[in-house]
Amino acid sequence: MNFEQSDDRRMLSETLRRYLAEAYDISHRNAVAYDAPYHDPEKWAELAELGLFYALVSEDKGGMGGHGFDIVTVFEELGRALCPEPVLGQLIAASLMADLDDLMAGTRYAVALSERDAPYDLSDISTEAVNDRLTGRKSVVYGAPAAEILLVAARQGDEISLWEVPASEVEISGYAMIDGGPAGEVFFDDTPAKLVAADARKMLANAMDRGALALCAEALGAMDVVQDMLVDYLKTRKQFGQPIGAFQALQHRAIDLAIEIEQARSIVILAASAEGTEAFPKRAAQAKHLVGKIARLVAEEAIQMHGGIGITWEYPLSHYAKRLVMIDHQLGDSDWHLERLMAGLAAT
Amino acid sequence: MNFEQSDDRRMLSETLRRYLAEAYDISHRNAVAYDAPYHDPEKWAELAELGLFYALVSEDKGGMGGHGFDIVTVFEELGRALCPEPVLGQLIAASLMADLDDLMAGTRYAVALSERDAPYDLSDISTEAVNDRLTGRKSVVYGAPAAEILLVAARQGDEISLWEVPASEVEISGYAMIDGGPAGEVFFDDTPAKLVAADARKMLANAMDRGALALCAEALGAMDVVQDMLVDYLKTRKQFGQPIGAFQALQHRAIDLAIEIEQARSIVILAASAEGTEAFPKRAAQAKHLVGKIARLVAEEAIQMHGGIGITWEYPLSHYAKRLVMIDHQLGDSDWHLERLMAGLAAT
Amino acid sequence: MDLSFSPRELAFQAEVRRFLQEALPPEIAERVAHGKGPTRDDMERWHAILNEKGWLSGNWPTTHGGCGWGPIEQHIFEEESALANAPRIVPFGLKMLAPVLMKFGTTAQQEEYLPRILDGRDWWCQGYSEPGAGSDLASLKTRAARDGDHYIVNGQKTWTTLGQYANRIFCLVRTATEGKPQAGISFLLIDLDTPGIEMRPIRLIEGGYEVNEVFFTDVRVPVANLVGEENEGWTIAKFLLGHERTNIAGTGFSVQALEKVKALGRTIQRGGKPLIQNPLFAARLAEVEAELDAMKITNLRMLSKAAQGGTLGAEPSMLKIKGTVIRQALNDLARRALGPAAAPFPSEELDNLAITPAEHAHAAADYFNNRKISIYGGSNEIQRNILAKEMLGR
Amino acid sequence: MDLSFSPRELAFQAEVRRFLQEALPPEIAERVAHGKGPTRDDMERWHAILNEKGWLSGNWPTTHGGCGWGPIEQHIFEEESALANAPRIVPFGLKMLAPVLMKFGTTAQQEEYLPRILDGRDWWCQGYSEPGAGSDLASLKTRAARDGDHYIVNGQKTWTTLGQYANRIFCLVRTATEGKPQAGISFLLIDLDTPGIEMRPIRLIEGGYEVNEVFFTDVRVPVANLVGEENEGWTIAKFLLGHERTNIAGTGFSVQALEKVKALGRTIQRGGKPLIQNPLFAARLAEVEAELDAMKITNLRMLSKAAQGGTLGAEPSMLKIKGTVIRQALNDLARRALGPAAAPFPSEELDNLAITPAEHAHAAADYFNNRKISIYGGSNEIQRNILAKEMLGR
Repeated sequence: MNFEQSDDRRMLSETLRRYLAEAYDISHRNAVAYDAPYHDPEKWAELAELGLFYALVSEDKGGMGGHGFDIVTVFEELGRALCPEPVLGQLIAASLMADLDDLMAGTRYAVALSERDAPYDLSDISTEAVNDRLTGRKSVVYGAPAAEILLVAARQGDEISLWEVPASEVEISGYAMIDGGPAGEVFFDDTPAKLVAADARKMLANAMDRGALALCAEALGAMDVVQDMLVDYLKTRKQFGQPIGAFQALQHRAIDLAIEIEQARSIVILAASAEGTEAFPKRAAQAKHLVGKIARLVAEEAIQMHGGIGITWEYPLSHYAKRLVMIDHQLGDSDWHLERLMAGLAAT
Repeated sequence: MNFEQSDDRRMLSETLRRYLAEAYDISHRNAVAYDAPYHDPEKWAELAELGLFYALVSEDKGGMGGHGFDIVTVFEELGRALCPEPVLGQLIAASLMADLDDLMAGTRYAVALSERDAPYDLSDISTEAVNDRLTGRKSVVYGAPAAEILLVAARQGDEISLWEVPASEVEISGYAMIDGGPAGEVFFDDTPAKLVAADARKMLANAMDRGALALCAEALGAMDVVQDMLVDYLKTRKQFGQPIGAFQALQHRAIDLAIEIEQARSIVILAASAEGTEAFPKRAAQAKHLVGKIARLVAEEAIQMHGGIGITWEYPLSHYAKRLVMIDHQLGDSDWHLERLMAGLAAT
Repeated sequence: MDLSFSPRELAFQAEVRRFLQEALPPEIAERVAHGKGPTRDDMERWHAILNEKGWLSGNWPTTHGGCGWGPIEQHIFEEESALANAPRIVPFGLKMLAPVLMKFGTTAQQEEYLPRILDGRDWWCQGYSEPGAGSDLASLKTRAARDGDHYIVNGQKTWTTLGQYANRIFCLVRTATEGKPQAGISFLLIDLDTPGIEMRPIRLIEGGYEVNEVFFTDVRVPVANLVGEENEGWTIAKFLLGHERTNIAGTGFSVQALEKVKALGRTIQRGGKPLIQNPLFAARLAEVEAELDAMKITNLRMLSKAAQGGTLGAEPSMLKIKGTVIRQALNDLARRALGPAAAPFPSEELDNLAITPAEHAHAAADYFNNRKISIYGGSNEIQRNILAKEMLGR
Repeated sequence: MDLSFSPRELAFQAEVRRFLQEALPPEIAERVAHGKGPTRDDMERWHAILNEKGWLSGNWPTTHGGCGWGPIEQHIFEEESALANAPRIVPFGLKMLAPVLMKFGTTAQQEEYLPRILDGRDWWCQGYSEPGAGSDLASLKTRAARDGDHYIVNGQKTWTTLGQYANRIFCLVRTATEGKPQAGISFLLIDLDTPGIEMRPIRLIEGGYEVNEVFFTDVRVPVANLVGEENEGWTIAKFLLGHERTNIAGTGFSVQALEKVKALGRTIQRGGKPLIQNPLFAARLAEVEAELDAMKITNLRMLSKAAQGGTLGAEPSMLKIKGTVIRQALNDLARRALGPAAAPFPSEELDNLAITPAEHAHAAADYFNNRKISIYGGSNEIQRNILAKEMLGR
């Protein structure tokens, strides 16, 4: 039993932390996160040079990582820095394709899965592939306005298939997310596409679980920052002649948050360790469920204990809080993953 | 709009409160509640003389009450005193029969509804009526070992029918409930019975909702007592040189409880006001759902804030706490009633 | 026990409904319903319409030309207004300053300011909180030093709601530093055109602007603008904090939010079925509906007591806490129901994409913005402290 | 990162499992599983069996004849024991007094008492809390006044677990009243046969007996029974409070409780289907399972740190809080799953009625009794205070 990070991952983590802290100070972060293309292409290139995308790819595909704990290492740091770069799409794409050289070099991918009436469950999608052409609409595709290549899930006969389309050949309406970063509507109208996999259901499910793990780790990184902000605020903000951290009601609530954050950390570790095994779907669902709840609680409680300052745009907490809440809207929310767990129980 | 009790009900309430406080001081209450017949037949007779059962019956059937607020008035006082008398069976029976003279005079009724695999939902019962004879087992029938007459729900063809059987002609295994008071297993084996209603489903549903309202009011009365105990304890118990009520974390939790108790009071008022109208099933379900949750919370939090003393047999709080928790096990628990509400929403 | 309104109250309710249906411009109601308003213009138009009807001063006593509504009429008006998506009346002049002037102001002050509040010539805002004095209001530092017929005001106020539209501000200022912090506070009326005042907007979490910082540098305020006695401002502050009684629970807003969530549950499809048939969603919805239905009764119990002249103790604080928790739970449910569709940052262009039904495009923004309701006007923690003092005597 | 046990640890786990299977009397395991035990006799039998195996002293260092297990071995032993429904080792002698004697006791004390703990001649109980000194242990009042070679002890202890079976008690007593309350406390060993001691059982909420009050009236205790220095007992108390590290989360008990609830969900029929298919039940079960799976990792992280010699700060208090919350949630779920069948007061006669599966007849009693776990050993509120001090420096 050993809960230490490997040396390689610790180095990656430190490199990323140093780079991101400098590259994405909060004012630059907000400047790029809310204006088209809603991220910073120059910094994306620098991240590629740092080898970020190699960390998401296994050695047998030419990368230097790709395991659960690599995903966690990378996304925890992205979360700490509130980095708006659409790395999530890159990770999901990396789980879906055979040739990843371009991806590792920094070609931007977005994976178009969700639709208006099928936000989380691929079984419900209606985008259709007929004769190597796609028709339909994908909604709130993360990274879409920044992407060079799209991977698209579509119904073909009874199967869920996967397709590749250059972003330039599709109509994309991009916008910022409320917590910053790029997303968009993607419209297919008899659009030519290249088949990646005719029966992609299993592969997609696994890729989405890896994405869910990444989002959990991102939340964990952000929660650690919020926790530090909160502790600092409780120690320094004075009301009624005392630091507000002297008030026992706030103390106990802050402690309950700290305990929940440790729970989040543990379930992320558990899910990461299960990545690549049969247990992964259950562990990923547990992680996304639990982290979804905890992240929302941390956001709400941290704001409440900060008072007014916590809901100002200028104070960074508000942006962390938004990210923590909105992470639950990506790749299945806490209830959706709870339903997966319930189905698992009912089947026993 | 007027939230004052009528004079009649106020008098009833005061009379009952005075009588019960004297008749059921906690040591007498515990002495009778845990030893066969698990209630006090002498006091039952006195309650009958006080006219208690007339308050549960409407004027057109010879009583003096029977409305939602009468039920609430009576059961709130029973809850305050932690009275173990099986008045609930009497109330339910009163909602089911035409001739209530014996009932009002004090003949004890128990209503046998639940079965092991059908604790709350009559649709699932398996006790059967064939040729005016009953076969089956009713489980955890409240008041059974004290009853003189049983009313029994049984399946007859496609209908849920209702039957009357003298308790002396049935095998009853009685026991105390963990929170005191009588309950028992009732075994029917080709037992002769008198038909009360061939299609009793609607009538039973309404009687059970009236029972649920009564249980909510009982919980409310008990919660008010627990609240007083807690406030008193917070003011007087000293630790670290101060009354523990000086500690803000406990203050805030006590306040949150007080707010919940007001919510419970309000939903009971709402349900009582709806009794006899089309809205009653929904209001009763809301009340039993909400009160079930709140009563449990009040019990758990009051114990926790009392510390060790709260879980001793000698200190009355423990018995109130048990009653508050176990009320949720009668006539549908908070989840079962939530499911009724969910079904109502889904149907809109 | 009788939970229903009296025939007179029912008639009033019907009258309010009729008026709202006739007088409330639909485009304003739509903006409010969709979370895009009210705009400044909407607020001013609605103010004028209500003034013309004579209903702007519902809470004012008839002796001051008001309608003299009791707590129940006020509640009916506020609830119906919320349900009709009317703009909420900007309370600073009508509901806060006016009662203060009636109770503490001179006849001259009443005659000068009350008509200007009604006809909209004055838009008042509030200068209470400071960066170092939020929950602990008594520690405020903005200084008003006497200089002949004037006070010289220096300091900073914050969280001044809608200050960007206001032309006047009423402030708590420090006129003495001896004794208890509460002792040296005064209540001052300040014209925002006076030299030395700077109003800076504060952007909020969801991207909008509604509160401001106000900076005072050697601002000369006539002594005639003092309300009540010098150093007696804390009495006024307490009067005001305890004054608002009828809309604390915000039941109208919550009822409206609940109906929106229900409609959402029926509209949104998940797995080929309406979301409202999903057990987890339905459970959360049914739970909050029961909470809200209970709180409506708690609210009516308080109003009924107030209408009969009873003194209110704990009730307003309880309603503030439960009311905000319920509204926030409804905002949370709406946001979650939308799934990814709640993620886009609201904008004009987005409307054309119809990612959500139009009335829900601001669901996430509303959720984030409404974190404020458990913070402002005495945070829920402060309310719990007030209640603890009453319940535990400390 | 590697969450699995090492081959050595796995071999140990297998050995523990084998031993439990072979050595644990099935009737004892059944009584434990059904909430009817362990009885006094069960505890003594199991104590003797473990002593014969040499595993009673798992946490003792080899220098004192113990097994010298590290934190991970101890955890494995405790978790497997819980899963096998073994009686929990009575901790007062083995896990509390013994480490105290090893660290603070004289050689004579060690030689006299340690063997008697192992072979069962002494059953120790604990005299810490008093009616006026619960969470605030330092305010204890039981007085030990020096009289030549003896202390004369007067006062009252309470919450003395299993005191009814014990022949000895270790106590915190007051030997001085000057200075800070912590300063005048001493740690004293008392033979319960000494004249002047009365042990009175306290009946608990669910009807059982496990704790006691102990009254001391002029009880003469040899000065030789003092452990450590006079007036230095607080150091020992703190040592003990911080000593137990491996079973704080109680994961074994929770895992076992979870499995029981799952089995219940599969057994109980509702509407012709197993309860586990009911969405609300399944949701609550899946939620607490995720919490438990997470806490198991938190627990292992702490053990791994302890095994590597790291100092533990906040972890034990966090695990105490979360561990009790989870166990109580599982007790709550089991009770609710049973519906009315949970209502009967457990008794011998009831068993024949088979109202519930036998192993669940005590579900409600367990739920009520286990309210204690968030109260004793430093209530969850005290744990939060400890954590706040560490996190906020106050």
